Amino acid sequence: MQAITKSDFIGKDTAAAEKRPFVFTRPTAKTGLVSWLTTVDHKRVGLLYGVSSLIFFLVGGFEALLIRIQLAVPNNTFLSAQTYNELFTMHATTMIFLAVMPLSAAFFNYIMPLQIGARDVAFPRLNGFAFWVFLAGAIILNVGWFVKSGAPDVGWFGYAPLTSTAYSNQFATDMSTDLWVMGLQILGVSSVVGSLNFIVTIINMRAPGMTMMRLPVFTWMTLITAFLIVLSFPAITIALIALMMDRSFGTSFFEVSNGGLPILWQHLFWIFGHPEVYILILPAMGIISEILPTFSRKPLFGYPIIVFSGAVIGLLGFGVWSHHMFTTGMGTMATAAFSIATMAIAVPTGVKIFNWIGTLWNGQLQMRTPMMFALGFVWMFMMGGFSGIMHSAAPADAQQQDSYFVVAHFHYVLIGGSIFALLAGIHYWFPLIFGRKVSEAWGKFSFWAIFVGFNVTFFPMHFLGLNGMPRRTFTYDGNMGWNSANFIASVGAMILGIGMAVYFVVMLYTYFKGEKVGRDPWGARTLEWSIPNPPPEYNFAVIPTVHARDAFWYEKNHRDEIEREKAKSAAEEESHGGIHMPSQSWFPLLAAMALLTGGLFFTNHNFMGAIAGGVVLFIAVYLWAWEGPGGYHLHLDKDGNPIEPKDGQAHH
Amino acid sequence: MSSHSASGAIDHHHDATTSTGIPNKKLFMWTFLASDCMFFGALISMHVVYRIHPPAGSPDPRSVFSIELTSFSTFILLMSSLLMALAVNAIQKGNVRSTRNNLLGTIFFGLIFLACQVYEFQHFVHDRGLTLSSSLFGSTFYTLTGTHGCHVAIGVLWLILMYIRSFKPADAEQSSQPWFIMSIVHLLVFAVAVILGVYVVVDFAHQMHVPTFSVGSFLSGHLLSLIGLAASIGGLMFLGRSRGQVDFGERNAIDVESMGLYWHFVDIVWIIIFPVVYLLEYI
Amino acid sequence: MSALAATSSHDSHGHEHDQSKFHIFVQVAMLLAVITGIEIVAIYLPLPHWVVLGVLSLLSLVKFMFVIFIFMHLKWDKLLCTILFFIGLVLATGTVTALYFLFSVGDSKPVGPAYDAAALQTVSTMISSA
Amino acid sequence: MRTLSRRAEAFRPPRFPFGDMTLTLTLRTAFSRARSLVLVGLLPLLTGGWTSGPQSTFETHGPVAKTQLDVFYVTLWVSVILFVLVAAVLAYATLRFRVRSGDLSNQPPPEQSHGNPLIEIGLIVLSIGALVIIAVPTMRAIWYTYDVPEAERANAYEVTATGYQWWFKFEYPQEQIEGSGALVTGNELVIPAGRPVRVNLRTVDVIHSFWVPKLAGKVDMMPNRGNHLWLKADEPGYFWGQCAEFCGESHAVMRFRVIALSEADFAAWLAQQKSPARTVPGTQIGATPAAGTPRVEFASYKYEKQRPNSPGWSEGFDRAPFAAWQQKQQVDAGEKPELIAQGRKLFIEKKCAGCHEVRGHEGAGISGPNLTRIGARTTIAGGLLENTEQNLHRWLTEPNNVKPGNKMWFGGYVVRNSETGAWEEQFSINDDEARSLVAYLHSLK
Ligand code: HEA
Ligand code: HEA
Ligand code: HEC
Ligand code: CUA
Ligand SMILES: [Cu+2]
Repeated sequence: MQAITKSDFIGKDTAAAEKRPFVFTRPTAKTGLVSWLTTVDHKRVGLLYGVSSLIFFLVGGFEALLIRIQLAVPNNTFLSAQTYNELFTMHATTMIFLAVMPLSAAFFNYIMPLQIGARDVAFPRLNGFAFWVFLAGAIILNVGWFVKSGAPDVGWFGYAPLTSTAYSNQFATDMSTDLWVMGLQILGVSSVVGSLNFIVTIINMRAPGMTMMRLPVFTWMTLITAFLIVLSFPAITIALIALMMDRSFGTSFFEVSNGGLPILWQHLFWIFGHPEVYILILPAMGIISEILPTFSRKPLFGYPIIVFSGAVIGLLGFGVWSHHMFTTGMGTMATAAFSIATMAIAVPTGVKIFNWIGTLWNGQLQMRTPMMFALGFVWMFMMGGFSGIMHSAAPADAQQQDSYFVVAHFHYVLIGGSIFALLAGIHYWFPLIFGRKVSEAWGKFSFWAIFVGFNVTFFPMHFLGLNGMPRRTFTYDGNMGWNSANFIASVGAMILGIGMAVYFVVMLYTYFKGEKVGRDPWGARTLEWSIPNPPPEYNFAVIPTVHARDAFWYEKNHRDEIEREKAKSAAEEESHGGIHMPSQSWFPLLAAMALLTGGLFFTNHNFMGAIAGGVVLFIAVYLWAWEGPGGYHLHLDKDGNPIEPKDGQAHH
Repeated sequence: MSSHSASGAIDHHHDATTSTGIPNKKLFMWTFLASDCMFFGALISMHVVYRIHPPAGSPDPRSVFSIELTSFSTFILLMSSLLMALAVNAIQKGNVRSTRNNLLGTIFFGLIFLACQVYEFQHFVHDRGLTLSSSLFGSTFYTLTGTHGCHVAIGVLWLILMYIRSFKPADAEQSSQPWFIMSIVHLLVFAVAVILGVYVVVDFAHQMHVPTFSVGSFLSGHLLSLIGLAASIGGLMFLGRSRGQVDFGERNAIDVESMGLYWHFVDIVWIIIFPVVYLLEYI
Repeated sequence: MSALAATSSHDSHGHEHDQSKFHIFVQVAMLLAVITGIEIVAIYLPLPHWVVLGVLSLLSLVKFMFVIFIFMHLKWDKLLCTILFFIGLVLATGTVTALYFLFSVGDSKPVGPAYDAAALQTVSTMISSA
Repeated sequence: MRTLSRRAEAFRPPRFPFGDMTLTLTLRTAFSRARSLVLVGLLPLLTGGWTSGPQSTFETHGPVAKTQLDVFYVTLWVSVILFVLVAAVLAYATLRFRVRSGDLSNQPPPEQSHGNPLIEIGLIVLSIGALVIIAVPTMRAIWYTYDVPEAERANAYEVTATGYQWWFKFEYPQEQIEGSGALVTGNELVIPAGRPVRVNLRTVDVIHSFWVPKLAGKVDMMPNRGNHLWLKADEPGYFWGQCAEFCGESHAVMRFRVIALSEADFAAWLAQQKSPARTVPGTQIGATPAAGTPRVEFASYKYEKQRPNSPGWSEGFDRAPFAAWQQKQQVDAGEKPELIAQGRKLFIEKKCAGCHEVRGHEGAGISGPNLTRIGARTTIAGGLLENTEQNLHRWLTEPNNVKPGNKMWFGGYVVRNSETGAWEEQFSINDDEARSLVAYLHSLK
């Protein structure tokens, strides 16, 4: 009864297209540059996200290594103060907004639709748009390196009034902060648009039988993350708009001499900023919740509780933002309230840890590379979580805030947490995406190098912080008792860098030359493994019907029943006109490019140019709406290859 | 006119192609509106915070506002919401003509609201000396109400596009009419009409306070604009004349409905802004 | 899939209201206009501040609810839409309230050249406007 | 690891944070470094030496820092215990249920169990219990550290600290001076020991943060906000402080010191401070120095120009900073009145007086630190450099190379051309001028 096609257009099939105006002839290339520029395939968008975010990860890591070189010895003169400030600002901004978030988005795009048994996301063109806008924001953030004004240098949370025209960068034109504002603003557009798409997709595009409580945990975490994004980004958007108006139009939201209250910026930023850190960790937890069961050959322990605690973390995450502001003199009541609320988050997080251990218990643990990274995640994230709890005790935090203790805390949760999980995810899904498997020996080597390097780098930082070393300092004196810890941290960073380099080289090698593997190499449990690798454009030849939580595990154990069912669904689908596929489009790219140029003009205070960009944006969106979702139908032969229509024109 | 004659053929409360039965576009819009709540929440907070702590030299809002005008535009926005709801109601029954009329009404009221706001702003700037940078009150007030105004403007634009869309001929591809070009012309004429309309209305409101004001001299002063306005309205009617079957009907109800949700949301934001920003200053 | 199962009973329910919706909409709009009128009048009534404040909040809330449930169809739509929207609404309300309190406590009273003159300033405007 | 062994003499033996066990590092420097790299797993044990230093939060010297440290230990212990427990179970599960053979395809999978509500709830209750243990002392400490306790309020001393990019101004509202308002000093805050001190925190530009780790945790200096903190030094002493909120280019070197004096010393210091700037006998403005003064030889002048920020410390000073401070209060032997007179003249000619106040002398500016007693300070340039002749000389001749972006260079030595936007030199100080300025400034005790 539910074997209906999952197309998002209602009503008639589009008529033949010969007479359409030229601008609406839709690109049909399946290979080559145009196919990538106009793609609406969630898998290709996922790959685009993945590749660009990994490149940015290397850039951010490179910046980190420069930071560590500068700090290796006291009174170092490797970098100037100005460069150092640019580096840590861009390191953080790059890592958070251009590496971890888009890498998570890459998995959302690639894996999530496969996990729910969908052929695409709800709004394919919007999905492409989200990626191109992301790229536009990334470019704007980074052009500072190449122009006179320099890169942004106000720290990743850009506290007012340091960001005002009066105090930022006295040496050049003060454009760098404008770039930061505009870049984040545009990245926000990308994230919100992308997340709305994911929310609709998960709620509405599930295969028949895939109830909410049967969703794979990764998909659940995608959903919660997407909600966090759409609900937290507005706060920073408003803050950035206010800042932008201060800088460009003479308002005084944060202009101290006219009565502006810089603390308001902090509130607005952290109302976004704290949910943001859960935006960074929840996808990671989702990935871990996929990997542990697979390699333990057991279902996730306490699935409903894991899901529920994820939602609770998301919700509580909105009520703790001021724990970043314990030292701003909020007063006793506010401090106490936020302190308690912050501690409360340990409970749902702990529940997840306990359930992961429960998943291992009595299992058959296969120590494959993804599993190593996943176990590393649990250890390291736990350590980061505990230092988080130490921060949450406000009086103790008075000594820790803005010291290297914080730096240690958040690198434990961000690298030991997010990055470990994302690296695990790359290993885990690599065979699905490229049909090749990474060598275990090299994978494990890179794991150990990263694991050791990471701990050597960041464990000493706890001591540095408690020993009074403030963060964001381009230099320190030799008499403070910080020399050895800093030196060790720098050595660790080099080890970490080598580990990362090995990781990426191995991945590249595997992509070209790695061992080929068949379907389902890990003995996995979720639907994405039920299809051939690499997945065909249409994902599922037949939309699966889901009967149990670990849908693919169930399929593997009920083959006959599933075969019968699939045959029936296939016939039904064919009678509905075949597999519906969305058409490619130029307009997402065009709209994003308009945003890019308009944004660049704006940061240059060239408002005519900005308006022109806006007009082009409007035109692009208009034409986008005009050309309509389009779409075409595929018919498969029995090997699953599309049968080309005779005239070679499958498109409308 | 509708290509779908049978009303009720489509169930507007259930979309069989989605897991929940809620159309994707509707779900998208509601989620977006949830996000927009936070957006306006942050904006309103910003205004409220600086109202709790007005810096030295802040103007007394009461000496700036003219509550009559704002009450009037509040009322206008409410009525536009009504028409929007009726437009959705009509299209769900496949009644394209009624939909168009209601859309046009919504556009009309939306424009009056915008004109009022333009007038209000320039009145505040020129007569009350409140500018974006004259005080924090000015900064937060203009940013908050201006952002809301931008939402209204985007809504009006969307309504206009939808209005034009409702004339798309059923056989657009085959027909000799260059519908794509036509729609762009339609849009341009609309733009001229809107600009001229707002200009005339604002100037009228502005000059009313001048003692030497007389309707006759006003009309003669704006003769050119008025002729242009009349011409573009005529052009709109011409472009919008009935030309057989259109590709617009009950199927498009979801598009109109999502747009309606957006429009109503803009209205409820004003329902909050009006008391918080304006009325509270008077108690 | 509870959502799917719920559909058939929903159908007839939805259609019953279609006929009368026109009148509902018009009546609601009238009601909203009247409430707006009351709001405007309320601020001029010689009542204690908190009463007027309460009345204003209540009336705005009523208006708000009428628009989202009637004009925006939440009343007739799936519960999920209401839930989605209320997540955002409740969070936003909570955040605004929290900020309100955070900025109302004594520690948040601004101190500085732009504010220290504030007291004087308000007094003088009070005198000049009197 | 030269510093490690050197510091072992300079400070109390490093204390291991997890108990009373004292772990003095006696290993040879290089050896210890190599070991700590190899024995990664034992890092925590080797890190005993990392908890001690001038800004250590473990070596508290006042009740506020002590309270905060106590709370920290509570969180630390709870965390360590929980971590050990959970990690042990995790490690056990990992080792116990690991399969060594790679191929599992013909082995039956384990039981597909789905969870156990009883265990879950038990663990949740346990976590909440652990959090309560942390929360209770946290709450108490929040109220205690917020402001001077009621009982001690009458005894409290009040100062106002103001942050500038990138230095601190300290005002003593209780010490009014006839005709020139409250007593003002810069970069070195002198307080009475054994008395609670309430510090009002203000800023003139961006956000800074006032942090003296051994006395109290930080509180930010927020524009348009009336923040404050309180601290108390149990004993007289010399404490390091640092700005702890990123405030622009030279945030890293925005440092300061707090000197706590016994009640009597403090009173004497105050009396001394309130008097106008010291005038060395025989130094009237206009007196010219004897011709042919020999160039000052800087024995340890080891800075090259291209090094923007060179070491700002000397071992001798570190060994006994408090004694060094007391030493500084004394008039230098061998003052050269002519040089000093020349310096005083230059101080006006070179526009120094436009930014700096020397109370009783000519300076009246307020955009730079008050220099009335600069000669008696142990540090200059916002606590960055030890106040030696060499360092001061260098600071005056090339402030831009000492402290990037500082407002004495940008806006003083060089100013922005309003048309081209380029920085142009307004004045410069050559070595001879610097020598007389140094002499003059060091005479200001
Ligand atoms: C992935 C990102 C991530 C995550 C998941 C977290 C998780 C947490 N963080 Fe972290 N945090 C950051 C990223 C993150 N943080 C960043 C980037 C900053 C700095 C920003 C900046 O200033 O630049 C920061 C800063 C930061 C601060 C401000 C510090 C300061 O500037 O003074 C605080 C204060 O409370 C804090 C607390 C917490 C807490 C309580 C958690 C909790 O969620 C942790 C919960 C987990 C556990 C506790 C471990 C497992 C639990 C158990 C095994 C159960 C039993 C445990 C107990 C009962 C205690 N974090
Ligand atoms: C997800 C986020 C994330 C990640 C992954 C990292 C990764 C790393 N971070 Fe980052 N960091 C932050 C987020 C992150 N950081 C944030 C938010 C701040 C606060 C900033 C602020 O105060 O505003 C910060 C600040 C910060 C500081 C403090 C700066 C200061 O306060 O003065 C330091 C210092 O050591 C540091 C180090 C590192 C190191 C060594 C890594 C390593 O893990 C990096 C490892 C990766 C590599 C080494 C890449 C490998 C690359 C190569 C091998 C070659 C490169 C080649 C080419 C580019 C061609 N980080
Ligand atoms: C534009 C204003 C300006 C001028 C002119 C100026 N200074 Fe300064 N001076 C400052 C500022 C600002 C600082 C603090 C810099 C910092 O630490 O970041 C400072 C710091 C100092 C210090 C260190 C004070 C301390 O407590 O650390 C000394 C000494 C000093 N100046 C002497 C001089 C002399 C001598 C001259 C003249 C040759 C001079 N200044 C000219 C602004 C000025
Ligand atoms: Cu001042 Cu950092
Ligand atoms: Cu946080």
